[in-house]
Amino acid sequence: MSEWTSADMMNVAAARELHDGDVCLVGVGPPNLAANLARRTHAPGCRLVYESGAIDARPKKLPLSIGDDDLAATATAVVSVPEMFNFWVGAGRIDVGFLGAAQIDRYGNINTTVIGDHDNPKVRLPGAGGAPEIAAAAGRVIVIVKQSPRTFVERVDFVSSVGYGPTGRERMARGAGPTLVITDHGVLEPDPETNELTLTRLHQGVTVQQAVKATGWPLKVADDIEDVPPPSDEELTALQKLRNREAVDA
Amino acid sequence: MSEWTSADMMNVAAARELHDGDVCLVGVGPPNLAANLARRTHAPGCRLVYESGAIDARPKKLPLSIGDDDLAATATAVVSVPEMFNFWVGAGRIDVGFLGAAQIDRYGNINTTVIGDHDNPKVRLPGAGGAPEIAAAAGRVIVIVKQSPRTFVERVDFVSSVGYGPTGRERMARGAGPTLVITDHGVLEPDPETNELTLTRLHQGVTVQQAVKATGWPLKVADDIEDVPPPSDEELTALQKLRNREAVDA
Amino acid sequence: MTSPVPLADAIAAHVHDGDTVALEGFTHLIPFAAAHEIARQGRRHLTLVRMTPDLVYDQLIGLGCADELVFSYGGNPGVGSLHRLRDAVENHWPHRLTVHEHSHAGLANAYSAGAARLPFAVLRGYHGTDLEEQRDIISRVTCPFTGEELAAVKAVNPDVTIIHAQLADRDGNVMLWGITGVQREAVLAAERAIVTVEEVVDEFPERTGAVILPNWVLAAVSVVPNGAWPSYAAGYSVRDNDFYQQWDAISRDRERFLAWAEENGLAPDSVGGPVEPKESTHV
Amino acid sequence: MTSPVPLADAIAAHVHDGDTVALEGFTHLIPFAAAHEIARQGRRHLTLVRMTPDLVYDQLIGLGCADELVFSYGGNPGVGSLHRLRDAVENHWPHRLTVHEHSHAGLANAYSAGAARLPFAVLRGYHGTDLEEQRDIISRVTCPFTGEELAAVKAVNPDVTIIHAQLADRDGNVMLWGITGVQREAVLAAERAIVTVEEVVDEFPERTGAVILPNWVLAAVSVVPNGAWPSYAAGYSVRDNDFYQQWDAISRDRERFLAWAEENGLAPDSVGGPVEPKESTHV
Repeated sequence: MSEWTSADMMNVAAARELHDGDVCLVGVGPPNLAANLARRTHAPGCRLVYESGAIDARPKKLPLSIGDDDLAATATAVVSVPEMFNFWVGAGRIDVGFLGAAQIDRYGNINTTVIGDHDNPKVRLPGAGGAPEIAAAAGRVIVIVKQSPRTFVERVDFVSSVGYGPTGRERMARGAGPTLVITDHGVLEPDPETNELTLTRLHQGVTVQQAVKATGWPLKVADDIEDVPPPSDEELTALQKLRNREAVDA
Repeated sequence: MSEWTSADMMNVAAARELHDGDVCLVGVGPPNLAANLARRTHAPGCRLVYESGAIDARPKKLPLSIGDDDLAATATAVVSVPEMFNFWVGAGRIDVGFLGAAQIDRYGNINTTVIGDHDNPKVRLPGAGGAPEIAAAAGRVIVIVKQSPRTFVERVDFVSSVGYGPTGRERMARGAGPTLVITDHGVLEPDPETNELTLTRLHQGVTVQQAVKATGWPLKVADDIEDVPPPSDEELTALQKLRNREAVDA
Repeated sequence: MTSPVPLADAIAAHVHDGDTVALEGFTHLIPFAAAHEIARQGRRHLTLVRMTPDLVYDQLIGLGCADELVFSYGGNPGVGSLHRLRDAVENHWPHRLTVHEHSHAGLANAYSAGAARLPFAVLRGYHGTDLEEQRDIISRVTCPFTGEELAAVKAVNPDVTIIHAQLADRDGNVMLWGITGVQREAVLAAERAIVTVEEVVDEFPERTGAVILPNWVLAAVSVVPNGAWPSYAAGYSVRDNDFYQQWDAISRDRERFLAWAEENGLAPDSVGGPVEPKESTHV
Repeated sequence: MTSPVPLADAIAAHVHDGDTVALEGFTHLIPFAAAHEIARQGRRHLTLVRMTPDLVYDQLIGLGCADELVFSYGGNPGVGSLHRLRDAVENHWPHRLTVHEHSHAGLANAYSAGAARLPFAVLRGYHGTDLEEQRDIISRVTCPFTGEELAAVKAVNPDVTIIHAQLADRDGNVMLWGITGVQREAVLAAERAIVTVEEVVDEFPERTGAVILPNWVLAAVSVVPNGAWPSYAAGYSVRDNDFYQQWDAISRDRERFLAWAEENGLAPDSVGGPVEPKESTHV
């Protein structure tokens, strides 16, 4: 078995959640890596949609931005950004949306806007981008984010994208919401009753205690924690090729 | 001087109202003939837009429908029908809209929907088509319609496209409204004060009395009636070529 | 969806009695062959949606397939009336046809709202017209920023939309070009979509203005060369303007219309052959 | 509008102090050369509108051209922060920058409403987010047919929109293809539009997915080969990903940023030469 990092594990675990036939809205960063990994391994028939307008993109290399020419050149169709958000994202045609977060709370509400006050922020973050409507409309939302008390907070400074709302019961949207939060420690899933994010799986070598310590609220832990299978050689090889930007014929 | 009919005169008079640089929304029937005549004679630089989506169409022959391939093939751009109505017509990018009418009243309100009651009509007409929004949004609207008491009525059975409203004072729209009504008798223009359609020009060989008799309301007549110059040989030749569907290189 | 299916199978599987059905194509690419198959299979109580009913709905209405019609311009372009449509509205033959009518701008926006799965669309239109009396499909909204009052149209979401296109590829993606009308919006507004195509190719050509629909938004693709006759498919056929002219006489008289339908196998129990496009319309 | 004009003339004629200016291009075709000309001419008090401010607005903000920013995602894609944007918001350097922020869906629809000259657009979005607290640009409307509450965004109508495109023809019509983003809507929403192009051709090629803008909706066209560098123009150049990486270090430090601007002649009184794209980005 090759060596791997917690970042590798996070990307691999995210990729495994994509299946053939899934229509996946791919954002910049880890989602991009995870979605392309899925397509190179177990789910060659998953469909990558980029908010830049590329539908069924089949990038030969890992794209460095969501607007790379390779996405347009290999896509079945390229549409305008308004059409992408109105006719594709907003209309509920996306099965899986991957999102990142600068802060996330126990009900899966996400902040990517500011740390501190909106008008006089301590840290100005990039902002909402495509996330609010992906969070609302995708069939299921998978959040990929490293776990730390600074990120997993009692209360987000700003709600950029809604999960299950302030008390877990205010979600009024088309999709099922953040059904999985994949971290470098393991996987959190909303409690079926309360929607509170609950630790349900752990990566190899991580303890429940470590996950609890990496969380800024008293983390709920499932009775039966599953072990996440470590990355396979095939997964690690594909991941490495993607990171090296080696071309693959789709 | 060649011989000509009142229909020729109507088309020629309409064509003369188009100028180089005008963006003209062209509908089926006489407007199609008039706009293409203008482009073949004094206004080669007028821009023909068809509601089918063709922008700057340069048809070599007179198109038989507003969706002829020649329109798409010769256009600068072809857009979808929703885009045509939202971004081009509705946004006020049309300088001149030509409309027809089955009934028209003294304030330029137009019926193309039904004769009789809407739900149990005596005659079911084609309906509104693109006209309501052209009537509202075009910089100026030119109505081309043969004059008769059956068509020029006291009150239209149904308002398909609004002119100046029921009493001439209810227009709430972007464009200037029906600034000219061109008939086989002459030309009517709205009174600057009341917006009542007023006979201002007569075609050669037509009398005021004939125009009054062809109107279903007591027709207002301008103090100084102008004579419409008869069709020139150039105009008649171009008109004949268009009707014969002879190709012309633009 | 990947492999083309026979048109009869596509219609049988996806078009049901009582459905709301949109056949779109603005003068160009009108899916006549699919409409004829709907008639042949004897569908009843349809709500037909189409901006320009044209001959294609004149035929379906005359054959008694439709109870309701949603439209914006019901004429035979450049020729005159749609006599079967008129006979249904004016004389209730073969039965009463309930009409819901829009302007082009209104119906185009209603499809767009449907494609976005929004319940309504906003446009600058209808003001001062009697079309506004149809309160169930045309209303008003107030801009929350400026206070301006604007028209609102209820979204249209057909059970099934059918269009004709030039090409499908081996994966069942579809490409159309030329005047593409409201087809993209009509397909995306529908629960299910059927596309008839001129031919299947390995790779799509470059075509400015083309609309491409990925296979996963389509329920079925059928290969039907000249499936738009007497309308046309740019690059494949020209509009059969003669037939549009002839239709005026065929459709003006009920008996003559029925004889035409019988000859062309368009009634469920008719013995005639299928409608055959004239060869001269090929390019 | 028919003949191309020098970029400096186009900017001088159409971009004024205090204008609301949109430079659009979603990763692809970002009009950097035009932005640099705006900086060189020393425009001040601009309200900058752009979905993804990217390096192009980081530069204009750092140079003090902007008082306000309307945007939806302000990062250096795949790299990290926009340090000049952050410095302006967090530390008011070189002065305070007021931000108005949307989601991508919201700003895309705001442009679309502007292009249609509607005062607002309706979308399914924003619900439950704190973005809704910006009541002057984000509100709600109720569907008059279903009673459902939906988001409304105020239309964006820039005084001037600037884009970069691959081609103009001899008449000054413009063609762009590849990822075309929100450029069509941004141009049609504007009072005036300027387009920089890679080259002028006699006839446009066939390009699936191309957007064509007729000359009569454009105020000026300027020929600026590689005018999108370090962004790219599909078919003409590739994205200079190295420069995007290097920008992180250049922009992180005020002095280093100012030195870079001086070197590249981007301040009105600077002595450096114009920004020179690296040759390696040509294809």
